Amino acid sequence: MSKHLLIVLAPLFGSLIAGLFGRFLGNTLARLVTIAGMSVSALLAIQTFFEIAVGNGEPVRQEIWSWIVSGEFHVSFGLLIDRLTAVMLIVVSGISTLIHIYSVGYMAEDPDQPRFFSYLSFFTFAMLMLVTGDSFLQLFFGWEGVGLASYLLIGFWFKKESACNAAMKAFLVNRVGDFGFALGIFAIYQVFHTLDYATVFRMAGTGQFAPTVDFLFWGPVDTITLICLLLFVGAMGKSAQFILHTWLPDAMEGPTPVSALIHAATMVTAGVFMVCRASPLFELSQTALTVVTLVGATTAFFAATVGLVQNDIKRVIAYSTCSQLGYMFFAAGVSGYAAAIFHLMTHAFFKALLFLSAGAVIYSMHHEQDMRKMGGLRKKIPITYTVMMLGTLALTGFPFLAGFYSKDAILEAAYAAHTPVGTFAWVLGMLAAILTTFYSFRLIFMTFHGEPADHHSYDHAKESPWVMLVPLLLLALGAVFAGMLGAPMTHLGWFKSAIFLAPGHDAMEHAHHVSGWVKWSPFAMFLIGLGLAYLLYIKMPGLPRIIAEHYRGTYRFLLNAWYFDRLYDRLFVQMARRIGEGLWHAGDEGIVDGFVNGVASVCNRLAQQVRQLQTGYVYHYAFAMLIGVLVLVSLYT
Amino acid sequence: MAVQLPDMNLVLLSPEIFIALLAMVLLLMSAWRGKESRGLMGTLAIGGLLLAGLLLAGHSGSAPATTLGGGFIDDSMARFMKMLLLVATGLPLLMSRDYLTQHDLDSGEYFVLSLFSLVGAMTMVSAGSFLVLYLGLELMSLSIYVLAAYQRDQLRSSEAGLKYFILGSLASGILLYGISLIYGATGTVMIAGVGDFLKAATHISPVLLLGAALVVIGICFKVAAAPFHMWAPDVYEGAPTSVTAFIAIMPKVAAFAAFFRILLEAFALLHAHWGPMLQLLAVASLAAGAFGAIAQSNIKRLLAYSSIGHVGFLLIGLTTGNLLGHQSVLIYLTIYIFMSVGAFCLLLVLNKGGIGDEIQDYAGLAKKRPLLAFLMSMFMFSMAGIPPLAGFIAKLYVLMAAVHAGMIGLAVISVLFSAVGAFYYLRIVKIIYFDQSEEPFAMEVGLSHRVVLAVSAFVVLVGGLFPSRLLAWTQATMQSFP
Amino acid sequence: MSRRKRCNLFNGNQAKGRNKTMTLHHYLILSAILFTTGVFGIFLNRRNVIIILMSIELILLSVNINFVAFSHYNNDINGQIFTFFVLAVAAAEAAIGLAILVAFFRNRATIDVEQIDSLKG
Amino acid sequence: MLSLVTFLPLIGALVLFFGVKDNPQVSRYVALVTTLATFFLSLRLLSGFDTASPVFQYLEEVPWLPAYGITYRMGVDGISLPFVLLTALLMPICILASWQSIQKQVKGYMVAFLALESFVIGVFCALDFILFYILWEAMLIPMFLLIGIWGGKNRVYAAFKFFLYTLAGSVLMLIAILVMGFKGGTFSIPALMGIPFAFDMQVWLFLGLFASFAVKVPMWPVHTWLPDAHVEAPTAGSVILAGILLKMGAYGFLRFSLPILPDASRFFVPFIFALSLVAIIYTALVALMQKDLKKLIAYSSVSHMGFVTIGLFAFNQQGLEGGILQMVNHGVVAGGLFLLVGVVYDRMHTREIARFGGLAHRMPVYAVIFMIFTMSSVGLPGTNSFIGEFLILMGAFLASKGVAVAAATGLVLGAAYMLWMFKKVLFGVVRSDEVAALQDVTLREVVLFVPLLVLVFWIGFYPAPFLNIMHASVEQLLIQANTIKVGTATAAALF
Repeated sequence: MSKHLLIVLAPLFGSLIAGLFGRFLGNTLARLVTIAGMSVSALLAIQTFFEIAVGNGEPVRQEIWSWIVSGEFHVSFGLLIDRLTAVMLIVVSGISTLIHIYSVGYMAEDPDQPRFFSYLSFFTFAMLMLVTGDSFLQLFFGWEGVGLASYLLIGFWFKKESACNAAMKAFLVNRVGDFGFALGIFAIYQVFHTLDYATVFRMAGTGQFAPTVDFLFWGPVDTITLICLLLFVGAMGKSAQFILHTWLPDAMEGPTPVSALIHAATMVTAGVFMVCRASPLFELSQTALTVVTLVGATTAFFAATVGLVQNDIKRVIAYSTCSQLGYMFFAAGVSGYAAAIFHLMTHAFFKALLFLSAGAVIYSMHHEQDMRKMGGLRKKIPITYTVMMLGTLALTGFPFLAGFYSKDAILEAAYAAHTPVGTFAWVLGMLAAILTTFYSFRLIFMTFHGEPADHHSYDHAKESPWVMLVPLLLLALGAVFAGMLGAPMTHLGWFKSAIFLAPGHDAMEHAHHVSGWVKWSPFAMFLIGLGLAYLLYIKMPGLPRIIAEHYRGTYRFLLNAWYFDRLYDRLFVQMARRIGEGLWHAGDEGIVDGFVNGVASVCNRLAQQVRQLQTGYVYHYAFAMLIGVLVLVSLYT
Repeated sequence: MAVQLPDMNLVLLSPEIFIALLAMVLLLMSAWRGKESRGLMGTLAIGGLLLAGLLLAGHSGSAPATTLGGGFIDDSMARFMKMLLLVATGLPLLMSRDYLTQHDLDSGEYFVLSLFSLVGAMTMVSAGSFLVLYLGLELMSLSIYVLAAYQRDQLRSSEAGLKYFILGSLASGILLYGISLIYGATGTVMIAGVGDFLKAATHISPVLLLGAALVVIGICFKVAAAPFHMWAPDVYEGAPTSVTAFIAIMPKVAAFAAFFRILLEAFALLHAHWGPMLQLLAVASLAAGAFGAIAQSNIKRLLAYSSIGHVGFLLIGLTTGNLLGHQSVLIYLTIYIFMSVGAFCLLLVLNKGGIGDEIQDYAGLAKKRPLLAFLMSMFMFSMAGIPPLAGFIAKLYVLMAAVHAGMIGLAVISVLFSAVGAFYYLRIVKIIYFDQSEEPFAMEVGLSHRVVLAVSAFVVLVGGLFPSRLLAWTQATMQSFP
Repeated sequence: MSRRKRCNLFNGNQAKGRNKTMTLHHYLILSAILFTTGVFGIFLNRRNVIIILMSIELILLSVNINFVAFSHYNNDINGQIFTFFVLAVAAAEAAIGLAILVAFFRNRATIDVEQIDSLKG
Repeated sequence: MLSLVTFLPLIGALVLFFGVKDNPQVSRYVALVTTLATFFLSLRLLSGFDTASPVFQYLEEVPWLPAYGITYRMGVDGISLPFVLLTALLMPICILASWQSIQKQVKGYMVAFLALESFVIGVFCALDFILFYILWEAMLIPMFLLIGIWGGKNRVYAAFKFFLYTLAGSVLMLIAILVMGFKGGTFSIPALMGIPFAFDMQVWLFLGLFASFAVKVPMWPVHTWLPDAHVEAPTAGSVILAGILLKMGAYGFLRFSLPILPDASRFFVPFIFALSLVAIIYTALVALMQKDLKKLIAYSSVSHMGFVTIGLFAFNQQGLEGGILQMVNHGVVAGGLFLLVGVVYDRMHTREIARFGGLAHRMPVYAVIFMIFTMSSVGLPGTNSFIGEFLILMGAFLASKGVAVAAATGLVLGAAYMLWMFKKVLFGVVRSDEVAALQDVTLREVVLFVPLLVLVFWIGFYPAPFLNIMHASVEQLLIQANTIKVGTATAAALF
């Protein structure tokens, strides 16, 4: 088994051992096995990263075995590790390993630990499959695999009704996305007769495809646009973009390490990864890129506004994730794939850090998540406070921390795109940056500053064990230095063949040469946001309530996340149930069975009539005979 | 004017003569020896039937021959039908002995009447002239009327006999009127003569058509084709069960033989007229059989309607006008005999255990007597035409013939009715298998019943799986007819 | 010879000069009337089974008239032979009918047609 | 060889019926040994099967009925072999599943099951149309008894509905078969494939066959017998119904409609697509609202079979192979799900979803197995159903994008009702004492699931062995199905 294959499979082995034999192994062994698997994977991933990304190694291509063969349709399981994958590998394996370790502490009291670690390792396996795949179908395989893991982990505490519902919602909303993704795959096959990345991209690059295809009632549409948009629907689902975002905040029902790993650092970024991976296609369709930009920018802004008013500590971070994913998408949309991946990486570190810190807060508050019941915690849990502050600063773009580099790169790229949508994205991105800083510091202030709201839990709050703090510190290192170290990524051509740029799509190149005010304006936004947050939550803590009451409508609109959940509930859930009920009772039982049973009852009625005709009187019988004679004679003689 | 004696080849007549003599001997025995020879008479009757079968088999394979001036025909069809008739008389007699003893009916006249009706039926089968046909028919019918009313102390039995008699006489009258018109139109009472007349005729008079229609109707009454079926449920229900078994099968064989004689020998050229007429009757019978049976709670009535439905299929086979169709009639009749005999035999077996004719009384049979339940459901599934039982082969051949003749619409109608009909057969199976009851079903199955059940079950099973012998035999029979 | 006659017969164009004598038509019509009467007797009569038996006899007799008439006009003896057989059968039929009726009467103590209704449905 | 596989169970049934006193334990073992022997024999069938050849193999011909060349003609190709194997595999599982849940009239039950197995295998092997019909119908009898005797509360209604529904469909097929036989001059299925029927004749014949196959599949709107039959049948009966009997309808399309009546089949593609789409979406919505566990799975079967029919009528290799594979998959998965329902039904004697909840606490192993089958049912990659559904949708997409789009919504809806059910049954807190008293699956029960689970993942990750069996035959079928036997110019005139 090759080293590269082991990166992917080591977590799977860990998962299987912990999952199948967890009951015999016990908690400790199960933890050890999975962490060992993860460590192997992470170490190998780092080595691979150095080979391919730092060194100048050739991309690894390896076919493992033929998966589906039917006619001329042929798909294999394979490995493709180029620089894009290498970055993802290190993010996925690295963060996952840290989170495994963190979970040892966080989940220490849970009775079902083997299951938890098994799921977590399984997730990592699926995510690695996703990023190492060499065909769209393997991407889909990993895509659905992480979806399953996400479902299982959100619903890990399956006693909680809300957790189960959230898990279901996550799965279903993702299914909607996958619906598009699957159609995209079919379209790719129809156009290119293969799902292999290399072949598809080569053919796309050389124009070996029909320029238009007929699709439903739209008639002929541009082939590549169609494919890209369908794929993007999948990305929207997985990455919780506007319209398909509703599952992500609910997904916070899962244990916090899950939120950190899946719903912040890795899985939700799969959509971004996919768009970047498919850049040779996306680059060919201006329409698709425009859509990506618009959706990304909208999400960045929308999620940030909702994040302003949330009170659940994890929800705030969840909306923040959603918003940051929006950034990544519009970066990709303006052809700033490198910036998107860069931000993906830095975001993975600081967002995982934020979640895990939040987890530490929750842990210290005995599973209390409502920020209104916190306050003043900085004295009780200083280490957590410190790392969380670092994470927040990284997120909000404090100079020279991770987010500063990556977010700036994105905003600069959007500005430098010099297209209407680019500018639109830039404006929204700027606004979202203010909001980001505001809600991030709101979180910090409400949690760690001010007066304790609940003295009982405050008194019992205590710092987390070292097994949790060490991963936090390591991630904090990442949050601080990932930006500086990763900055070269944004240079043109760093990704080599992994990312394709169409001629003229040179936003990234221009981004390095934008004027100074553009470079520093994000920092200005940071200051505005910080100032506002300080004003509202430190200086005048009563003001937010007054504002909320004054603008009750707006407040509720934001608090309910623009009423998307309610709308979907009405529009889809209730509707489907009502239609289902109607079809069942009216359709199946009423019409179809009504017909069937109706035939039966008609037969019965006829039978009764035949019975009544049989009166028992001879003269009636004779009369019937006579009628018969007359009819037959008159008809046939 | 020299008196010319008609030719008389008594060899051809030997089975009929033998049975007639046997019947008379038995009549004398019952008159003189009375009660002490009851068991002997039954044995004699059945043994005689076996002997008659041997006599019949003795000249099987010979070329068709006529005697009595063409009034009596011995051909392959006649021999086949007579075989069936012997079976259709012998098996009911065999299985009814216990029943007769139990109900104190086993006076010798029972056997005498059975044998006389058999002679009548055999005469009908071989009839070369309308006169012989009529005489055979009356001999058969009159004996059966009496048999139906044989349980003299039972109102139902005598009512059944009376109804059967009245309606049967009406039917005979219609038949006879038809014969007289045919005679008037053609100037002959010979069946072959009518055929010759038609071959030569340039113009077909309405009187002849009317006569033909009336004759067909008269025979339709005997097979209980709707709308001339109304007597059947009442008579089946009222007559003693052993007689019902007999009525259900024997006259049908004879009547279909008569159909063959009349329709294929005399009126072959009028197929365009009687074909549609019989098709209409077939559909009516299928409908009456299917719908009539659904609401029944008495198994004998139900079987009556079921037989009406079977007649519908038989009529379809008859109307196809091709060899396959005629062959299918023979196949159907053969299989029908064994299915019916099997079912009625089970009725008799259960009757011995005090189980009445109400279907609901059979509830829980499967638990107590699984083999009996299995046989009953086998016969029911076979009647419903579910493969791999013989009933399916019977229907299959009729349908094949219908399709072959291009009567696809009729075929579709018939299978739909058979699907409706499947419902009531299933209901019996349901009661036997699904319903619960405390009934002990503690009766013993006598040897004769075992034999009859074994034979009919064998035919129903083997006839469904390996029917080739039967098919070949019927094909050979109909190939040389007419 | 007989063939010509038959043709005339059913074409209904008997010589016009002989319409005072009895023709085949008269016999046939008589027979038809008797037959119809018999048939109607069976199901219009709601009282007495004996009347039904008589109706049946009427039907058979009407047939006999037919046979004899045809026999004469066809110049063929078979019809008359047939008649004798029908007569014999009619006698047997009447005997059996009456016997069954007696058995029924013993059980039901009536021969009212409307009372023969224990079997139905 | 083929006859041995086919009739070995029947021989077992006869031995059991006549040779064994009414001893439950002996009956069980006789049945188990017979079905296992059949299974191993069928594996020998597989080992000797030449996957490269599209022709029928293991041919057996014995003259049977003299007229019209009706022959006892048996043979398998790459299309029928998977079903023979599936049947042979599911049967011992069913016998084991009934080991304890059937306590009354055990002997009769086993006899019915063995007879059923013979008839079903026979249906898949028959190469004579009349023989096919006989076995097709014969199968109704044991199934009727299985539902009616060993079924639930409303078993009589369900048994009658099942029987009469199916019978009404199949008698029309009989007429079509006869017409086909006479027009074609033979009842031999391979020979009929070469006979060009006139177009309007093809249309009528297609409709005749359709009446029977559609009921069996079941396609909307003639599917309503299925929920009733499933709900009332004993566990093993449901497994056989879902796992095998439903496949017979789709197999009929494959074996007869497509190759013998290609022009009519192509003509009816939009019609079939429409019905299938309605089935997928309609029944998925109905399944969402079900309160009875078995009913839900029954409706899901209808929905899944909608995919299969779409695949079959996509007229390309992906669709066809996906359809065939999906039939096998559905047999495995629906069979597994019904067995799972049976496990809790044996313990709680209820199938009402609302009475469960929190089973995962009490039965963790059960929960894992349940989850695997649920995930396979929703078509998660890595499980068998994914391969089938993916190929089907791929085929559908190549044939008609609109159909693929509409059918793909079924994936979303399918996930919705399956997950909803999964959540209601396994998740949540333990609310009742009944659930609290539950024991996890026993070793015998685990043994039932192991072969199915192996198949789920085997096909999911490495479907090549399964697809290889069918490649050659499907290619041949495609050639036949795409042959234009007669012009379709008369189509307009017909309607």
